[in-house]
Amino acid sequence: MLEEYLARKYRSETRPKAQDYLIKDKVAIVGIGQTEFSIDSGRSELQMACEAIKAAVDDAGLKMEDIDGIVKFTFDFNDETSLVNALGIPKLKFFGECGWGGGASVPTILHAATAVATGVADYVVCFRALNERSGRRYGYVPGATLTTIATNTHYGMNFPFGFMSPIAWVAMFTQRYMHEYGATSEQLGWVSVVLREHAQKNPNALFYGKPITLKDHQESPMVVDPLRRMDCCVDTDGAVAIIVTSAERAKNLKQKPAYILSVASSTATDGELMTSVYRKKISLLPETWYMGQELFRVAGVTPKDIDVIEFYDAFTPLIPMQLEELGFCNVGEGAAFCEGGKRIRVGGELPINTAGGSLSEAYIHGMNQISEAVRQIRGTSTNQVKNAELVLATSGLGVPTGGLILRR
Amino acid sequence: MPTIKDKAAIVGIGVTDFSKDSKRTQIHLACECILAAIKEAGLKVEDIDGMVKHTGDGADECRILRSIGGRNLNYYGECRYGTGGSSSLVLRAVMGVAAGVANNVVVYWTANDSSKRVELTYHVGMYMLSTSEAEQLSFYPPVGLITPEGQIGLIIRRYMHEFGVKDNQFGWVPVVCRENAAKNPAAIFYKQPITIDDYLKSDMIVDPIRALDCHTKIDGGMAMVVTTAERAKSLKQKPVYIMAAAQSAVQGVEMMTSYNRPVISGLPETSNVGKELFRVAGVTPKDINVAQIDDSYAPLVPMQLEELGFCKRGEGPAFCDKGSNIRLGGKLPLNTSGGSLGEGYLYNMNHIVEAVRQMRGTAVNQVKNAELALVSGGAGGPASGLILRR
Amino acid sequence: MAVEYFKGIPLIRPLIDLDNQGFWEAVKNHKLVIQRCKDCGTYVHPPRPCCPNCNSFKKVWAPASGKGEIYSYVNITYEKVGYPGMMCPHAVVLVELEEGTRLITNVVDMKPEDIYIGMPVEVVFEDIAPDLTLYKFKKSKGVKAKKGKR
Amino acid sequence: MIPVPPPHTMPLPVTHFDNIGFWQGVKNHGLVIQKCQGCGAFRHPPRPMCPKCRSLKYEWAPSTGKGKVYSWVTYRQSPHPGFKAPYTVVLVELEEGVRVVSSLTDYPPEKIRIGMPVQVTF
Repeated sequence: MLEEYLARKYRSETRPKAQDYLIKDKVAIVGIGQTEFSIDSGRSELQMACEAIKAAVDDAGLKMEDIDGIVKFTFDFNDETSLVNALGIPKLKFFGECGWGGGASVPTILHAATAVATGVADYVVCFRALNERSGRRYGYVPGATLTTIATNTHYGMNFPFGFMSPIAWVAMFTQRYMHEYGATSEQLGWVSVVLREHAQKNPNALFYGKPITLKDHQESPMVVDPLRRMDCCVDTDGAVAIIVTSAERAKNLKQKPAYILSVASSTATDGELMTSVYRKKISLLPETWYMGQELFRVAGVTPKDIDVIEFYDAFTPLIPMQLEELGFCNVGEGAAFCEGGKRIRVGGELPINTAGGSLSEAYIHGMNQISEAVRQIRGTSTNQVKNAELVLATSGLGVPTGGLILRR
Repeated sequence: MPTIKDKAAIVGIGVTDFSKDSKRTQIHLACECILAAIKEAGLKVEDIDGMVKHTGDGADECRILRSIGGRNLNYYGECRYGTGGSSSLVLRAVMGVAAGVANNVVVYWTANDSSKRVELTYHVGMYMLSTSEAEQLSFYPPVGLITPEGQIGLIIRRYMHEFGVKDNQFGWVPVVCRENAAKNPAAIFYKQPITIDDYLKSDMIVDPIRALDCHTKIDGGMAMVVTTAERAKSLKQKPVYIMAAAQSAVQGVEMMTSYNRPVISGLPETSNVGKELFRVAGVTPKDINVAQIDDSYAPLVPMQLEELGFCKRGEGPAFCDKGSNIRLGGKLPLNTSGGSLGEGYLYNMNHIVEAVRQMRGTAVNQVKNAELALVSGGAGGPASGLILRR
Repeated sequence: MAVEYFKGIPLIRPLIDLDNQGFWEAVKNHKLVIQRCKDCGTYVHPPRPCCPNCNSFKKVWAPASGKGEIYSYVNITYEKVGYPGMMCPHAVVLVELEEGTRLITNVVDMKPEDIYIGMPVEVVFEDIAPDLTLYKFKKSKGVKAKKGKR
Repeated sequence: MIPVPPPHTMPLPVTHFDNIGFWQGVKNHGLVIQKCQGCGAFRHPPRPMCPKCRSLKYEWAPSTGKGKVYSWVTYRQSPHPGFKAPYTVVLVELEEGVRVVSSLTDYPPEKIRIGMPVQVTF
């Protein structure tokens, strides 16, 4: 099945008809909320979630009683029952989760949007709350020790060889990407530099007040060769919540709505959690290509129409690879596209990650990219792109992924 | 107002054998039942563009896709909460096809609960607990409240106290379920009916819960294919339309341990699911011909019948008494395949599949001219349900 | 240079189930096998219940030549991203076998900086504990491996 | 779903940020209940936010320790090596209005009834 992807032949005729896609222009994001981003929140993940959701509800001008749906990351420790009880939500009509780590950020919006578009729920909250940096987990089993058996059979083929962290998994296909297309560490460095530059305008960013140069990137230590420390996002304590409702209801709410032009998700053949090493070709992101084809097909726009992109950027190589898969440049040209930073910074032809992204703002598993996309549409970003009309956001890579196009 | 009413249909079902030891992995069970469901529907593997699963299911959609050789999925999601999850998964599938995001969504559930050949999922790694799991482990096991029988027992005791129910009044539910299972060759208790005396003689595990009040853990897998009502017409099987699907969680909810709300003797989630189902479907409890009710613990069945509006509060045990209302030929035949008490415990998934068979007219214990079937799951926690029609 | 393991820290073990136990049993006997569909002959790794090509559930454990080439590799230089029981730096390589399937593995008798994509390698077995054998790869002196049917 | 903890003679409570105050109270032989500083409502089990007024401020208020049996079960078969069957688990409604799950000590299980007054011991 991968041949179809390698030939870049999308079988649109097998997809549901575009006019049957009920989400386009019918659903909007009306509230965003977040906690501060830090390296030690000093409180529980449940409290972080409550604070962010409360902030989003206030931002939308709603009452907690209005909320009747929750979509969460499977990886999030806060489950719906705890949130209902802690937040005092009277009742939920829709709840569920999206799997695959950071790949879940945009899919939470997709599932919330399908719920709203089909009349299953009215106001749905999507959120991510984590204490990834301080490791202040909510609960642990007393006396439990680290398991020494790989937790499932697939990991069982990787862990015994010390191949057990996301950075190593991403480095494995980055090595191949650099080998096949001649991408260099300096080119990846420019991604890091530009995003850090963007974070200087965002007081909420973890790296606010700490700009870097390409030299800093090149001198930062190798973590997993070929990736350096400054190729990696920064583990963060924080939470972000987003409220989705119908376009109709959105009109009467407090904020200018960010309408959903399209939202899509996709897996691809032979996919695994960042360890899809058994595919015919591993230097590509087929999930992102499939998702992009679907995203632009139902939106009825092309990559040329996009004004700003908020990429999921856990590691620098993921940005050039996404630029290629989504059709912003040709395959193998993504790294050159980013070189020098001129084209991807605010003021350039395609500004990306205007708040600093996961590399420089905070790593809330992609939810902060979505809230920044909403701010760009509202025109309230601290690093505003003038007249931004269409903003694209993506979710975790190398896993089943998602994409979202918002419009004013 | 947008609605999901009649927008989607179940067009294929696939089932593995039910056993005490499958001698297969969960992913194996998943591949088997999913391929069977796809084939039954008259579809091909590459037609599948959506999958929804239970969060705790060790067989994940990516590994299944790698095994069966699918293309890509454009819609995938998860839900947790045991029996309350099963109809939630169908709701998720309905949303996906109704919103035009996917064509054909597979809903599946596998379990190796009996043989304990259970596989961990990606997220259940190093003893990390979700907030509600941590909450439960904080307050209940340290005082000896360890098993779900005990946890739900506190709720059942209160129900008995408030409505004057005696502990031998729940016995007719297991008797009828085993009666149905005795005629179902796929059931774990095939040809093993019980009498009310067997029930009364069965061990009290956790007073007031008897051994025969409890479901039986099994190994097995089940899958179904959900597609649009439009596409369903041209497929191989007679479509079973999903009139309504709903889920609910209400303030104060915990899995089996919702002890801190004003009244604990009821099932407010089931009540809300019922209201939503009947509102969306535009029918009343009187119109339902056959019901598949969550019977993980027998006393929860009369409670659900009350909350769903089949009888008044407190009258559930009387409704089930002697079994005449709830057996085949009665007013509301229940759990016609045997349910969790007779067929086996597959988290209410078998209840949904049985409801589909009833609507197709192919059940082993077929209710004559059944036109509407109701499924209720998740009693004692977040709940969900379905109304299916021919 | 092979991977060195710290004494006192438990080794991390594979999770063996009914789908992959034939593979790990062979490894224990110092043999490398690949799951192969009995009906259509497709090689499949990692092991899974059915064939992605023809959906047959019948399969055999086909002996592998053990030869292949390095398809990609990383060097774990920062100890916190590796397993605490394994000494850093060490390389993790992705080997493409002659049969066309790939394996995540470690290398022996070579420095991380000498590894390159396309390097011909062959399998060796290392009994790192009485009850744990792992497959690893060393530089092969033979001709460059050819790609098989995938 | 819940990962199985390694065997202990007794299952220990899982403590975390939001309930540590409760278990510290118990350790000092005092029963404390989470009380919202915004609206004064009591709540249990402990959670970070008040479901009534959504305030994040709370205190650990001492409970009188008095209440009534709201519901009960008796384990006739032991589910855990740390507990010898038969034993009784009670759901107690405290005077403050919240309910806690506890064990019943020094009382024959056959005489227990709903509504019976009880008092906390440690």
